[in-house]
Amino acid sequence: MAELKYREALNRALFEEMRRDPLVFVMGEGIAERGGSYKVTEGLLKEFGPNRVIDTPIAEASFTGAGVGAALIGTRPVVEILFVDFTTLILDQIINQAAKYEFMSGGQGKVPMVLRTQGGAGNGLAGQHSQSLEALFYHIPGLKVVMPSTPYDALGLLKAAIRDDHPVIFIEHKLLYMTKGEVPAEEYVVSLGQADIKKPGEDVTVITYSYMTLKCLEAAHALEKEGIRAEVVDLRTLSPLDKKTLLESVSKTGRAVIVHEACKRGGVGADIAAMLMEEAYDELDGPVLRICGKNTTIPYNLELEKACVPSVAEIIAGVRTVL
Amino acid sequence: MAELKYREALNRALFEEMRRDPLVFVMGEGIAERGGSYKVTEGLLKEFGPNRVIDTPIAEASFTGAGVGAALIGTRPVVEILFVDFTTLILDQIINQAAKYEFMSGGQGKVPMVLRTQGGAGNGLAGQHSQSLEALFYHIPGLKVVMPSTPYDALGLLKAAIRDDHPVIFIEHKLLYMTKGEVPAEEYVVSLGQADIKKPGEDVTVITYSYMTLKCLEAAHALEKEGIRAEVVDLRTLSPLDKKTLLESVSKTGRAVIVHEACKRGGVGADIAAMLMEEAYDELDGPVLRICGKNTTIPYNLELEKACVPSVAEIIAGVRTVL
Amino acid sequence: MANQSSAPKGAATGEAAVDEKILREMYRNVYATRQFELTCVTLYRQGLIRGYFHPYLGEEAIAAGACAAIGRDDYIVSTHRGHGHCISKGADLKLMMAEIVGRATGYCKGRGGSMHISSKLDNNLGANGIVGAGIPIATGAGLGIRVKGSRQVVIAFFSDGASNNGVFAESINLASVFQLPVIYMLENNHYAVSTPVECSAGDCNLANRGPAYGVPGVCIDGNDAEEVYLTTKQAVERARRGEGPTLIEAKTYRHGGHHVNDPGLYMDQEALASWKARDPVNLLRAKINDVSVKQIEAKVDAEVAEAVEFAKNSPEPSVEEFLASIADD
Amino acid sequence: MANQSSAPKGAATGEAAVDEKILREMYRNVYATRQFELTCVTLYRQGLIRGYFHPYLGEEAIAAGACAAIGRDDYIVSTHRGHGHCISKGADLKLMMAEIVGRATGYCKGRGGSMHISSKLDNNLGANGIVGAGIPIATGAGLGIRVKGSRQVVIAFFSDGASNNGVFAESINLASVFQLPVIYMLENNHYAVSTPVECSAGDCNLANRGPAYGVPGVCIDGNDAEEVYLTTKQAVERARRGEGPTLIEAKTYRHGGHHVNDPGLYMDQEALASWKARDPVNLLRAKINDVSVKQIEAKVDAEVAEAVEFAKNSPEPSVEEFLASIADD
Ligand SMILES: Cc1ncc(C[n+]2csc(CCOP(=O)(O)OP(=O)(O)O)c2C)c(N)n1
Ligand SMILES: Cc1ncc(C[n+]2csc(CCOP(=O)(O)OP(=O)(O)O)c2C)c(N)n1
Ligand SMILES: [Mg+2]
Ligand SMILES: [Mg+2]
Repeated sequence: MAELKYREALNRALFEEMRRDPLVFVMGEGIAERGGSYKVTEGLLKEFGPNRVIDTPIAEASFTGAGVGAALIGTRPVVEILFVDFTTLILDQIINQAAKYEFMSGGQGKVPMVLRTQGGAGNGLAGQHSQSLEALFYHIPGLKVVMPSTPYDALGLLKAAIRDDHPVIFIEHKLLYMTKGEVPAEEYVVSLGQADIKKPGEDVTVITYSYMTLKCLEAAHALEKEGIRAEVVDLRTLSPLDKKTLLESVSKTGRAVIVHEACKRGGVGADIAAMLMEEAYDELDGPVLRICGKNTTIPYNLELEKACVPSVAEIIAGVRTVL
Repeated sequence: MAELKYREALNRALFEEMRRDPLVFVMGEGIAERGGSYKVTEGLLKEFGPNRVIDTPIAEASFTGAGVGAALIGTRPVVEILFVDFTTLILDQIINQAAKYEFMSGGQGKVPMVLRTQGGAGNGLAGQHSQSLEALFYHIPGLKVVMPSTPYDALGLLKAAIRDDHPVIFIEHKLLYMTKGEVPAEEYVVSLGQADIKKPGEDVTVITYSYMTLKCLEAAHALEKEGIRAEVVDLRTLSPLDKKTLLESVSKTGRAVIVHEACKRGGVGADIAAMLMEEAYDELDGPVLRICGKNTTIPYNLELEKACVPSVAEIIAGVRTVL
Repeated sequence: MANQSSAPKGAATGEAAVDEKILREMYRNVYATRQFELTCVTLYRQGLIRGYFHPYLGEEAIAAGACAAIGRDDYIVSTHRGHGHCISKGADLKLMMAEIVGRATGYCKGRGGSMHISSKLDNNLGANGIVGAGIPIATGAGLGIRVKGSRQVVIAFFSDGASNNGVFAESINLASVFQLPVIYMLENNHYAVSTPVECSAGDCNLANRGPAYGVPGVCIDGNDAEEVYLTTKQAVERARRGEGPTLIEAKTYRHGGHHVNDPGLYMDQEALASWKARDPVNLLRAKINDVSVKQIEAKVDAEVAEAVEFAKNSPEPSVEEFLASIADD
Repeated sequence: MANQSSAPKGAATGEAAVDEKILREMYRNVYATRQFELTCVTLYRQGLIRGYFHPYLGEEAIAAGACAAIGRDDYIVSTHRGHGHCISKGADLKLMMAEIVGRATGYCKGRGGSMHISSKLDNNLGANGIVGAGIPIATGAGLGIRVKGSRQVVIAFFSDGASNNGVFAESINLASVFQLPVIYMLENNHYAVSTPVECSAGDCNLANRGPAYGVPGVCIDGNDAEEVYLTTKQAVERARRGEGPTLIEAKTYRHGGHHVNDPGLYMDQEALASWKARDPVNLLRAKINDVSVKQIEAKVDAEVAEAVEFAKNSPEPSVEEFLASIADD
């Protein structure tokens, strides 16, 4: 076991997969020479050369489309979009092309592409660099959506995503890159579609993912001191959703709180809440509570920004209300 | 009262608003000379001339962005995107620009733009011309989302949308254009944000919008014969959501079914179900049921296509299960 | 400055004459496309084909000429008006027709239809319902070729309307920067639905868009299969030498409306007549001996008839199987 | 073909000398921008400015020259590197600084910050965090002008990186087709973050992209405010005559990294030095008499100092009010 930063774990995953399979290549803005804005692609250029570590012009729609084309002929592109906010520029290529090709071609072709991007608020980057847009991808059949919260998961899930034969939207969080965690020295993969119980508990299920996992754990540990045993389930993969783990947890605890940073209205939490109600109504002792980002554009001012995203205090207070 | 087709009602709304306000103009592909693929803009060129009825090249991102710019300087563009599927090309301009400008400028500027588009399955148009993507807009703060089901609503809501000072996503349905309905001869407006009870009932609330309203009414009338009195609530505006009408209806009936054509996973129905559970848990006698489109790309073959979208029979069966 | 379409000046003029075998192959493809499309019009009228069908009538020489200049192993990316590309790249007319009629035996199992037809075996990466969307996909195939280190090339087919979409400019610039083996085949049929190219392009001589991005742009007669072939061949050789992309603007004209239900009354009737007088099928037929022509036509006629029979006799896809296949979604 | 940046050949050479008043106005703006940016760097280091801050250092002459050629009633659209545009269009430095420091008194009430600064009173439609996104917005302002029937014009500022995004090509084509009164001011500072223009553009003489869309393209020295002014003036007159858009490529060079935290070590140090030797502030200062220079500088220095005080003494926006304002969302 070594301690790695989240961004180092992602970097290791890329190294390992590019060594394993010469058809894997990475492409994005400033990812080669400069190693990426968050250093996730650092060192790749030196080892793999400019044919497989490709700096692009600011032409997101087309280099993402190029990823689709490259995937269709059997290579395995890992395309980086600097901010999830900029994925608004590439949704045709993701929604109408990558997600649908296999289906519309009757299975003749596949799109084994990973779209790596990064989202979330937290550094005063304002409205166009702070969003959490996973719900846009979650709604689209044919896409997998992965949002790891720890270095361990980031490494194992990125490797799984690269090996997956379908388009995977892999969303990192800007506040996670510098967080640290234990990662085994030997190779491993974390299968897509499996939630992880980050803290077991009996009284209430707290369902979350990405950076909010850290806040939920903090809240859960605080609650533990009051004797409230919260189970924190980190989805890790949003789509396909690990219903089984969720339903098992909820049938044990009888109470569920969903926490995410994305806006509440139409967020992924709504779908999970609706699903739990449909499939575990009798198991539940009360309504599922959503603690989510405010329905607003993220403001620049740091205090305002902070007010838009669930805090540990809000999570603690929320959990208390469902007990 | 005259009977108008849905598309004629929309056309009248455009005529009336363009006559009323010389700053209103329309722009899109083939909307001038040709009058639009669904004839909604027919005749406008003749009366208002090419400065206000503008045919564009196939450059959706930019002419939508141009709509934003034109709105910022005080004109009132109505931009047409032929299929909601193609809005994937303009989401930066909608999500990062139109929706956020007023907020990010601290209220200095406004974007009084209407984006008219059209969605839904039903004519064998296959995966890229049959989607229901309202959830993508519903999730974004700063956007209003309108989806009328009748000629009356279409006319009144389009007028309200054009007069609104905020960006409005106005989504028509391809199977509605030829449907007919009563429309008063005198001018009227239907305020945004108000649901409409299309059929009152006591036993169960069926919440729906757009083309599915017709199917729900058909189902409700069939159920009526068995003595089941369903209340059909047509949302008309998805965002802002008319929670009040929904909560009132649900507290009367104690049961709710949500029906939409969009994919179930992450659809707007999830948010409404979650909201009802949060805000009317004690009023409800059981879980809210969602009857939605299948989580799949829409196939070309007509029989397969039909299987993807809720049918009247499915709605009837679904309603029975919650009673 | 008047924005007028100038006459093409082909790069290929004065080139060596084209091999008889190639001429016959191209004729097979223009004729097959013509017959296939006319048949589809009939089937559409009979209600057997649904959705959108955009005939390639009048433009057959472009696909035929371009595909004759590449091998089966090379890739193409097609458009919503894609039957001609599919046929010229070698597709089986039976599987095509079955797809277009929506049957389980079609290339896409009836899930794609005309607008999404593809044939993987021929390295046809497929048609697209989103105008322009195939252009970056083709560019990416070029990039993938570089990653794989193979000697393949890609032809991206698209029309004048698509060239106004941002993905065209982005893609040709990408291909230029990366020197990708992609041939951008701009089928300038003078219309995007009802919008004439003069009203949609600031400079409607679209080959001029190549040099702006460091890419050679050449304008040719798209109704002359031979010229298309020779020009493409040069571009292909250039691409295989690693010298990068070429933009070819092949001028042509639709022989009717935008899709099967559009009478196209807005079209310039004089221009239409003059282009029809230079029908690509006739032009090419005149270059081949009568015996070959008859042989080819007879063979194609039989193939098309067989394709129709095959499609009609093929089963509809099973709704149950379909629902089962998406159940876990 | 080597893809090399050629020397600008200004359209304005040999033009009439620029009025002294204009020179002073421009000098006020280049100097104010310089001082404002240097001050922001300091405030950033002190932690008073957060998020991204992209200094306009080295490029001041472009905004100053371009804005001197239009009136207050005319529009501009800015970029992520937008302080210079904002200042040259007439913004109040106090309200700017308050915004950049995130205070309630700022132009955007502290909600926008550096990357989203706008000043409606000056018809500055604002900066943008999405590279290229302002280009269609500017184009739309041009369209709106046509709808309103006014004689205004619009200047769209953007840089080399943005010109590779599809919205640039789409927009300039739209403006060409509609003959809109828009000046596309391409600030070619040779870099998009760390990517040199030679590596991102198939032809890095970006003015060449105009003619491909029927738009005149002219390449000028962006460090020479006079040349920028004169060229813009011609383009503005053309636009007001209804003759449509112009693309101006103003070559320049960033005086440091991409943003305040980027040391820019990847930059070509030789080129940087030679561009710095032609510092736009110095170049313009040399054209104005010393008395005026001193007056202007003293006034600006006081204004900048006042802006800092104003910002520091301004209240933070109220969290409660903010939450109340979004409560019904
Ligand atoms: C992005 C997008 N916008 C609009 C359409 C609707 N549409 C389908 S075909 C077409 C015209 C395309 O013109 P062109 O590229 O010249 O191709 P052609 O039909 O001439 O082959 C349009 C506007 C679409 N399918 N996709
Ligand atoms: C669409 C988009 N892609 C990427 C970015 C990240 N980014 C911010 S500035 C920048 C470089 C822009 O280069 P250029 O257009 O030349 O402007 P300059 O910084 O030189 O003024 C990039 C890539 C962004 N903000 N928006
Ligand atoms: Mg065309
Ligand atoms: Mg630059």
